[in-house]
Amino acid sequence: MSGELLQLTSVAKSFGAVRALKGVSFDLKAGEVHALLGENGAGKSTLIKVITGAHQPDGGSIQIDGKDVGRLSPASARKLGIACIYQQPALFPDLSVTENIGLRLAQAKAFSRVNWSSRRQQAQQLLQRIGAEISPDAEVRSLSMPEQQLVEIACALGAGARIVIMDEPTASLTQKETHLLFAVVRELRKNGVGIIYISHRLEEIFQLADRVTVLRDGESIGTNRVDEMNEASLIKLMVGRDISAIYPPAENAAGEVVFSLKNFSCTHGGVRNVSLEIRAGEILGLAGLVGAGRTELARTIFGITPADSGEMFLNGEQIEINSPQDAVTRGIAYVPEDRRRHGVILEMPIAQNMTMAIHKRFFPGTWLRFGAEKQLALDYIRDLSIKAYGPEAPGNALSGGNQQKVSLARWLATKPKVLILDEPTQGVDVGAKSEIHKIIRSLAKSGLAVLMISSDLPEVLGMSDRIGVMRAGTITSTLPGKSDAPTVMAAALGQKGAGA
Amino acid sequence: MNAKQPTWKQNLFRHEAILLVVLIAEWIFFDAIGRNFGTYDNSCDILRHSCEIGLLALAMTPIILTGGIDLSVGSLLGLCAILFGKFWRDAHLPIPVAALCTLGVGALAGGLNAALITRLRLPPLIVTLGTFSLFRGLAEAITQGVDTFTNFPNSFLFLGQERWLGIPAQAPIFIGAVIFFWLLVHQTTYGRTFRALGFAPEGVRFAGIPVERRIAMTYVLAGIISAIAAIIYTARLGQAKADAGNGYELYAITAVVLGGTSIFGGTGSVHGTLLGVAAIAVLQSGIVHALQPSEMAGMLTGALLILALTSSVLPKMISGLRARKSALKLSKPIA
Amino acid sequence: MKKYFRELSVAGALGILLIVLAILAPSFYSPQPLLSLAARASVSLVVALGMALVIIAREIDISVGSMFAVCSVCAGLFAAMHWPLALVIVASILVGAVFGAFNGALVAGLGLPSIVVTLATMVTWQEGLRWLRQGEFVNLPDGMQWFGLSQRLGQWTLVIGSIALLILLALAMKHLSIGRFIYAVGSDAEVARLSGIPPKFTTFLIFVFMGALVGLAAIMNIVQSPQVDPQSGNGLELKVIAAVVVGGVSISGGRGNLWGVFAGLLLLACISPALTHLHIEAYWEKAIQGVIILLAVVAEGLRSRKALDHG
Amino acid sequence: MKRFLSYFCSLAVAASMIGCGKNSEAPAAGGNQTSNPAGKKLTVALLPKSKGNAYFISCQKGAQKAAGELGDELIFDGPTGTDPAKQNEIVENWITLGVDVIAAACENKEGISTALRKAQSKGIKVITYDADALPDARSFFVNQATPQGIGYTLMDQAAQLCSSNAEFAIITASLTAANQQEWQKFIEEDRAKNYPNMKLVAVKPCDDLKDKAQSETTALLSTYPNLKLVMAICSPGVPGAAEAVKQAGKTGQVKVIGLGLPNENKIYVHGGVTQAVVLWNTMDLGYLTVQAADALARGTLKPGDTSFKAGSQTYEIQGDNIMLGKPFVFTKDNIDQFDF
Repeated sequence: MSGELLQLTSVAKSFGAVRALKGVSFDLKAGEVHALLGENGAGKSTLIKVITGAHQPDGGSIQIDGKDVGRLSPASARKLGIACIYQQPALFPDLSVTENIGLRLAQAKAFSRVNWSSRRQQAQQLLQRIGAEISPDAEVRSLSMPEQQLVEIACALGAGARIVIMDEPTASLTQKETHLLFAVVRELRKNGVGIIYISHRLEEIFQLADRVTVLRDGESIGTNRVDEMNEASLIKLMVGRDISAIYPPAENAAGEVVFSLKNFSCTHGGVRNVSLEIRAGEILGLAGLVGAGRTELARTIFGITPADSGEMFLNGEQIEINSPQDAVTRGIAYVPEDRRRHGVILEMPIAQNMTMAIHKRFFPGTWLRFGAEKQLALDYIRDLSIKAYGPEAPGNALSGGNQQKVSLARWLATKPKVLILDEPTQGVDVGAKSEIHKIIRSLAKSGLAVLMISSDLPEVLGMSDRIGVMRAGTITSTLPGKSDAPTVMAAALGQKGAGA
Repeated sequence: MNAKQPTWKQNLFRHEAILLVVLIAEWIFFDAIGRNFGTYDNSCDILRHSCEIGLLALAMTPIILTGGIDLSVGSLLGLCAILFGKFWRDAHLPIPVAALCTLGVGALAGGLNAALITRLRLPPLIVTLGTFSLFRGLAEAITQGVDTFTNFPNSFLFLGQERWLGIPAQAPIFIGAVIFFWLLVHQTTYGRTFRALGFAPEGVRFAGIPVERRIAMTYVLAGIISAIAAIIYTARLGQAKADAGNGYELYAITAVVLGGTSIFGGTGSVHGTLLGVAAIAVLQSGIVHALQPSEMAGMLTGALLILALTSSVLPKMISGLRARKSALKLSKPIA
Repeated sequence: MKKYFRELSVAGALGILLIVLAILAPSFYSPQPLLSLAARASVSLVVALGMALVIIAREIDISVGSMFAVCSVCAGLFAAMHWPLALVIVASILVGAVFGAFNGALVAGLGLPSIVVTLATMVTWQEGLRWLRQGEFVNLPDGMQWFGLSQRLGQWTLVIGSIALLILLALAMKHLSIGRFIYAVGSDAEVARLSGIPPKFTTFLIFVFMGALVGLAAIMNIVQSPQVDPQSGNGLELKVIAAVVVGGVSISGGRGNLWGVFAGLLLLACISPALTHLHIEAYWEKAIQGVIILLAVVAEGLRSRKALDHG
Repeated sequence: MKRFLSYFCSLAVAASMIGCGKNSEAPAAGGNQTSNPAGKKLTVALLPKSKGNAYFISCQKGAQKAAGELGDELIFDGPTGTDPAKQNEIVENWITLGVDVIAAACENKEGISTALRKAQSKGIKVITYDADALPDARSFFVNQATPQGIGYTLMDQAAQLCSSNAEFAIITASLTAANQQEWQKFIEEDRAKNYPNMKLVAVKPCDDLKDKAQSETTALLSTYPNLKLVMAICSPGVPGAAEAVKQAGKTGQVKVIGLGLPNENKIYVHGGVTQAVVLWNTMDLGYLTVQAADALARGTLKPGDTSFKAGSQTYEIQGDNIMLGKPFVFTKDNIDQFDF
């Protein structure tokens, strides 16, 4: 167990105009858990993709066992014993669990024979080892998100990897599954495997990790032994300033109730009788783990998966929403979580993206008004200080933060009464992040009712006037905006009485 | 910053420019070696001959823009042609009424495609492959193959065979369709939605736009246009038979793709399609005037198609590499 | 059961058709004609198998008809030059493979959409062949028909051969990793790349294989008569694509299996003779085919939609 | 920018399609040349029903011969696809191209006639061969055999070959082919008149594909066990049907006759599978057609003539039909004398 298992020196990577990694150095010893910490968009995922060979770095070197490996391809990375559990499971939806595991573990030799029985056994064992009750024959598309996560973990285990990367593996796991996972991780460590562990849950890092490296803004802020650190110091490292400082002050302009739900459910959407109220000028933060049903709730409100029971009120009047069209006409706006797939149409100019939701109103008789559109775009580019070379710029020429602003602009253009934000700052660099926060706050000031979903705990705490915590498809508790992290997290994890 | 020009538009521009050059080159070439090619008469013939396929290609453009495809237009042309004949001869309807009924049939047939594709979320390729057989089959079943409709009144044949104000009588309809589709695709929110659908159907749904209705619209339109094409076709040939429009769907798709519309949807243009149609039509006529066997036309069309595709890929590859390099240099102003 | 719903439903439809025939037109089951029918069907089966792989890998090849014609004529000419039978067979397969490789290179190499590429090659080969051969029949030497065997034996060879190929491929798809690669690439090419499977290589390989199979099918076709009709292969592409789709292979890749394709092909191959035996006029054939295709996909559509609604 | 471009493109296309080119001289050209005295080199355009069809290839051979003797320029081109409108397009192209004579074998009587009339109005002489157009659309029809002649010959052959109450089936090119339908009409007429007890059990299309003809026949044979004869009235159909009969092991029991080329059928005729192939000498047909076309354009062949001398042979003219002679029946004994 001597020396570095993995050694990265000043690795750089850019996407178009965005510089995801600005020369990061990082090392991993055999038999240690090295936590990688950083806000969304700090460059963690990119770093991982570089290590797994999914991305080719633009600069820097990668050494394994002190040997320079040059350009890594996914295949060669696997041969070198690198396995990764991605945030979104990278599995074949059409194939069975056994096959997925098999394909991942077998060497890519085109004409070798597939031994199904052994593959099946192997799959079974691996799944048992992490205590997952999944049939090896199930088609992956039929599995839930956390189940797919577990399959991923099983793959990594089976690969007998010497370097295992876990990108927020517990994000969508239940407590039981999480504990099993920790056991697995510890076992791996015992066997001299090096583990790169990425998580937003500081408590996990203190339970599990030996060392922690903090990334910020594509740069490594420093590596420390975990036992020399505490939450506060870590957070300080992560965000570079004290939390309270970076969020615009929340003055509760408690207007009258604009929007409210009563026993609002969408069974196959996974939303169970939710009740909530949002006042004019108020930001209601929605905390909870991934898979707690927050996005599902938003989509149900917005009419993508229409509700099957419960009531919805807008300005006191009961309304029904069966499609996004209804929502838009009612003045409900939804800035979706998956910016690249739902928020912005990357190939189209940002001007066209901004008017996408107001075709009816903005283009009377469906005739396009290019001049007016350009003007509108220019206004938003100015107001939201979007960094782009013009209304003509296609979405994919913008950085994540600016894409998010475009997506925001699209919905501001609809002059909404209720604004639903789903992970508004996910994958956004720190600069743009605080700008977006300011925008949200000023919108609230202007009398909008804002519902803000976020997995980024500091954000929820910093922005919200009130915090709703969701678990298993319903709002379990509503806390005041000034609550502290442990309380919220406890509520999210469903630990009774913790903190509060 | 050298990312100043959006590349997708760049390619579009490039492609249509290239195609225009090709077209002009064809024209000059055949005018040089072909007998009486560049004459006004011949130009009119080229226009007349490309009307039906031109119409189908126009209708196909929005469909392909949305990332769909319609293999049934040719068969539908056949079905509409013979039904038009039946309405006129057997149901004794006056020509205009018969024509209207035919349009109705076209719309219905298009609606069938649309319903299967949007309601049941079936892949357009398969659905229209099925209706491709179905429509042709119905046409043959109704006429039992033998029945041929002919002896249409001259007033009607005028539409297909005579000149009006010096241009082929069917040209105004075609030009009308061109204008309609150009405005639809390039000047209205519909066209914009079609593109968006081609790029990211989910994204469009999240923008509160009725996706199904828009998609359905393109197929119904295609149905109606096929019906119009069927009527013009009947007028041009002076007969309606179950084999009308055999294989037209492939000509139309070829023209659209040659015109620079991506088969995956999103990018493309009506004027591109128009250029595509023209390039093929000129080629076919030119080959005959150059006294070359007409097989040549087919082979050259195929070759042209492959060239067009590759020419649209290579610049992307290059610009991709360039972007990668430039990113390193110009990151300062961004961060 | 649920997993193979589609395959079974097609097989069921085929079964019903066969039963109807057994009751209304037992003459359908007279052995010799049935064998001839099988021998003819085995040709399209071979092509359909290739097409199935192509479609499972989320591509499509509509140039098979033209390739088929080209291979037939080439093989015919080679045979007419009195090349030994084995050599002719190999040559035909090679010719097919080369044409397939051309498609493959454009699709996998340059990343062009397969439907357009093969549309272009389809037209080009077709017209080229007609231009060169003027549709002239190629007369084959005596040794060629039925591989020089007796007719009965020859036909059995074809049928058994194609079935053997079916079984082999089905096994390969299940038990060779390349087979799983094909499913993987069709299911999600990017994930395939991440798990170290070479998508481009796989795609290329499939097109080459498709071509080779077409070459083989061409041989299997020309040995059934003493002359080669250069028109043969017209419309083959639609025939096999229809069979593959009816057989339950998803046009969006990743799903379906060869047994379903087998059932689908038999179903479509039986329609035309069935119509004859049931004394139904020929002009209904196309319409009935269309309806069958639509029914097949609609069934699938309704089912997947139900699944979808159940979350 | 982009919008400007699109306007530009649309305009350019419109322009290039309307053709800013020179003014039409095509019809004039056609007109002048036809009025020219003999001795001038003429352009004869020969239109087959479809390309890649052995039948018309052999016609072309004959046509070539004639053109060579007359010193005319011969254009031979036709539709390559299944699109019935193609013939019209080619003819219309020839009109602007300025040919002197068009000789057409018509796929669609009414369809093609519109184009041929147009040609005549532009002063281009038109004759038809193989399959006629509407009478007003051409000056002469080179009649290799009237549909009646063909129909009756086939039916009589059939009757000779099997008993007076036999069942027989027909293989056609396609359900939509005009001339095939006409032949069937006369076959049926002859049957009704002279062989009322013979029974036509089925008509199957083979899409002009030998393979399909083969499988259709196979099905027919098992469906109608006491089928006595298969009559294939399209050239790929005959060998196809014959092969099927041979494979069904019914050689001799089930007779095969049809319209086809000697070369494609020799094996079967010798093998005793095919009893008779009815056809005319296609080379002569091509030869006569071009001769007649040339003469018509030079004015040496005028309506009202009762005979026409082509090369060494003289052909009878009935009305506006130049008769090639009776359809020819190829059998074991004579088939080897022909090579086309």
